[in-house]
Amino acid sequence: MLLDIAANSISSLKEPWWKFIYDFSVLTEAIDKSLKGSMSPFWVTVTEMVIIGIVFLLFYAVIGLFLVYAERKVCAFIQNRLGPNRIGPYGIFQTIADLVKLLFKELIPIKNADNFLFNLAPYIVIIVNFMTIAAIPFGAGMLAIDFNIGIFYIMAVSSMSVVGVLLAGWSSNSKYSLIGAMRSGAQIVSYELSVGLALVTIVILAGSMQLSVIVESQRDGWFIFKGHISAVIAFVIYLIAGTAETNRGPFDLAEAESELTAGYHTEYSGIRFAFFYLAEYINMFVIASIAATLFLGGWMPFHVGNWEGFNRIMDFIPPIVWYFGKTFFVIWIMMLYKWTFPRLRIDQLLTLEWKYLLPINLVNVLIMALLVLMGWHF
Amino acid sequence: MNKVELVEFVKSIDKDLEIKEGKQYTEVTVPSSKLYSLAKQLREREEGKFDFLFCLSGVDYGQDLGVVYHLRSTIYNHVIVLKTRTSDREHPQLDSVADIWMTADFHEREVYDLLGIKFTNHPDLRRLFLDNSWGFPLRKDYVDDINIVTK
Amino acid sequence: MEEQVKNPIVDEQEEYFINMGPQHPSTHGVLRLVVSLKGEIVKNVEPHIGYIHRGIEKMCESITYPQIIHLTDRMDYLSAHMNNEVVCLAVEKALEVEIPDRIKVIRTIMSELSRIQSHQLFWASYGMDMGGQTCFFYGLRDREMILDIFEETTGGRMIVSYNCPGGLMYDIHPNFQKRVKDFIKYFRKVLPEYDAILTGNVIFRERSLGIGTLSLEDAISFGVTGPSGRASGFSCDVRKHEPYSAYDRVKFNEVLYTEGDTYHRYLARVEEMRESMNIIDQLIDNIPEGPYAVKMKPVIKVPEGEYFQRVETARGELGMFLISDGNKNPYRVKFRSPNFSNLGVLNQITKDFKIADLVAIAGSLDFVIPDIDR
Amino acid sequence: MRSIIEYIKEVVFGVLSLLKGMKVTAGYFFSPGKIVTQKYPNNRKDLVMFERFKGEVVMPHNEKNEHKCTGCGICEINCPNGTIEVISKTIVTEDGKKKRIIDKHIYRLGMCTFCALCVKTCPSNALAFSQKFEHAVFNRAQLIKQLNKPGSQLMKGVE
Repeated sequence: MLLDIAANSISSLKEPWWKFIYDFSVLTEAIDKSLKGSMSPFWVTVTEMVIIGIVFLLFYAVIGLFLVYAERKVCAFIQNRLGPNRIGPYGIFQTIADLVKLLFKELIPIKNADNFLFNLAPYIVIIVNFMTIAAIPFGAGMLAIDFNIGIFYIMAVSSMSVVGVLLAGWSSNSKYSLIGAMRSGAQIVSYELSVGLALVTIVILAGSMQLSVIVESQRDGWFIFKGHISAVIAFVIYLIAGTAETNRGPFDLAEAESELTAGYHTEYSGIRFAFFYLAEYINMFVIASIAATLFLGGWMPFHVGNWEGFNRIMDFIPPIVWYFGKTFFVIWIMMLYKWTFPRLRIDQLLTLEWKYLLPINLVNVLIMALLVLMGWHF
Repeated sequence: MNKVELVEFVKSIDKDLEIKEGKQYTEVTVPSSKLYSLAKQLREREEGKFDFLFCLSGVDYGQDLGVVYHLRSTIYNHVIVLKTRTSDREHPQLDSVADIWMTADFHEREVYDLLGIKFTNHPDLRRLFLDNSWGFPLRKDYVDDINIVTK
Repeated sequence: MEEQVKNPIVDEQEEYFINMGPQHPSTHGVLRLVVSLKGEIVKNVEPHIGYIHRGIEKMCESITYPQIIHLTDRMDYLSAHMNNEVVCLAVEKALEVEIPDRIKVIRTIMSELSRIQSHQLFWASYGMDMGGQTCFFYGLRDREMILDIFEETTGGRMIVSYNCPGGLMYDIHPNFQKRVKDFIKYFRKVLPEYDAILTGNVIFRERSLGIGTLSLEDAISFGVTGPSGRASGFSCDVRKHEPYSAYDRVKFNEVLYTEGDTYHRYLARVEEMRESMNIIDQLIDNIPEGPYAVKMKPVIKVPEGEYFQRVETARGELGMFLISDGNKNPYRVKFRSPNFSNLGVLNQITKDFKIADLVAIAGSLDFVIPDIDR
Repeated sequence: MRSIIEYIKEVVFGVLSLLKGMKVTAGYFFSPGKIVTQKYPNNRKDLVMFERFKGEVVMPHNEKNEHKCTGCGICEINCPNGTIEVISKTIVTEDGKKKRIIDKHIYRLGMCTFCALCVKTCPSNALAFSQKFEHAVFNRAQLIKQLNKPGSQLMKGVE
């Protein structure tokens, strides 16, 4: 039956099959149509959800493993090292080997731990992660749900991962974990503001909260260029606050391995630890891809005014390549400063947010509003 | 202060003390009862100002147990060595100088740990390196058949 | 160990204890700090040491003087050469042996090289304590060059065992001068990068300025020597006050600050690397000719008496108190190790700072645990 | 007003100091220069240790299976850890004299601290350091080595 559906969908493609590289909706619509031909609407929805779920699950694992590998390589190059180089050519299978190792590791039960919450915490972190990915537009027509409040949804969902972290720290019955979790709580709650305001700056410029609309309105120029000063400041603030929200260095106080050994996941072992570890990287990916979508034009190619030829060549590069290129560029920046800077202290972290980022951000929102009102943006 | 003046200075504090010119430094042998007051004088008298206790070593002299204090003044750069002994090997007791020089806190704990000399008035006299079940290894009569192998 | 803690999590004063160490990433070895905390504020730090107490002082009583060398190597393994030097100088002083200039100059160069490599490792690990992992690799990368120089000349990388009473074990390797000059040239170029990554970094400055301030009086009273003491203004450089080996013929500055906080303890070490390079510069081109060791008797017997010898290691003043009864074994050896005295001050200067500062302060005192435990 | 200028200055200088650090790391990212990682087991063939490297104590034998050790036991006396044990035996030479020669030169690698006192004090230069550094074995007994090869003899001319 699956083969039937596949054959149907290929035959019902309106345009040549390779066009889906440029507009993914060609493929999705074809699949949708062929499914509708053979099932009731309810089952169509169910099937589509299952397909999307499986695709995202695979994507999640692949991107997580890749990012772990990428981080290890990037930091190795920064540090005059080679990085992983034993398993596979250039060590590309290293993370898979690590994953296999973690899968086989013993899950150490903790005495006096709140077992239910202890087991639940990594799944909360993972599920929250998973939910954020759903709203991200990867390419033209390539997104799971196109909310009209997409940014709002992402902000709401991504801040929920702190629940998982807090639960992990609390239920471990370890003082290191508890300190780490409490730090993480304070951190995420305060940095959520900066993330929100930085996004609001762009929402003012775009006039919409729908991610597909935001991307579409960057066709003639990315927002970081359109909104110039204000957008650049918002971009920097978003990167800082976003990094803080993912608990990555230099804001990795919740883990702070030189102080708290491993912070909130000190007591975790085996695959549960891997979940936290993976979640950190996916979080980074989500933050980077939102930064790419909102500031760098998402999957939109780089267009310059009315240089027709140039724009044609840029259009020739598929949107998905643009999207991943931008995202990985942002990720690279995040990695670069993670591996350069020392860690902040908890009070300095909060000082940075409440005394520096927040006031600058508020002023920035005003400036952006002024820019939009006066039409001083491009 | 040169060495002659140093001797004069120590004599001015207590004239019964036995003062000897060692190979490097002036050495003063103090009876354990006078140790604390002499140390305090050396630390506080304006001519002395021995403010830096740079070494505190416990020594087992065979019959006696003793402690050697190396003092230096960071202002005048003169050095003096205080030596004190106690002949009681069972319950050796000396006065603590931990309130005069803070560094003596740890050094006295070390001496207590390795030689078993108890320092009275020490703020926190516990063993430092070893477990309570150990003897006092730096004493010459310490035997440990398992860990010390002699050819 | 036998202390009874009423409630492991919270006692009446709402203080709780955490054990940092013996296995903890920031204690640089097997140091155990029992930290009593109120929230994140450190109220009391109690060091528990002795996890690698090897009884070096006791062992010294049963071995001969040349054999002591291989034990002192293992005390402060980062300034192994200076540790050996203190034994050699003490024995030579006791025997009144005249040491040729060549030996003195080579010893000085080696001491300064080990000082640089020790401070490089400090820089590396301090960066890591602060959370900047890349520092660690840059520091170790550059340190590798000095270790190679050591290995070529002495055959050991950290445990050099290069000194012996009366001189050196072997002559310097023919490549020694060239390699040292290459290193100095390279390191002069790299040191500004160290400053760019850590010294000037605003996060680093915020984290270390004004943290763990140690006053001059306390520094003297606690006997905090070395760069840690000099950051508080305690002029305690043995190289200046009581020059040994070839330090009387070189010009260098004693790095002194008055602030005494974590940042200046760090800065003192970075500046000392520059001073050490200056010292090496002055000596490396004119190593005098001559024998590399004085002929000593096969069995060295130190005349009866008490001797005290001090040297400046990378961490402070190392003293060797030697009581000899005229035998081939010393009667009593006491090593006044710098780290042991420096550790005593930890509780004093970490009070009322945060737990992250505790890591920074303990890192800035630059402990080497085998030197504390001996 | 002044405080606002101070504030802005603070932010700008802070950001600049951060960028300075990032410049260094990014510089190394794009041109790492010398890579310090050694692919250790793979580069075994061309891994050259320094000639003075203290690997383990060996007793060099020439092609006629002769060594220089006279069995005087100075290395044993000088060793601080009791690593070396010289077991000698007395034989009668061809011209009827009694002579003490080495039977076994036992070297316990597990106890050795590589202080080089044995190598340095040996009057006949019979001992040397090898370049071998891979000492790990599965059984502790394998660390006890006999340095003189079986059937070896004292080199002619060495007393």
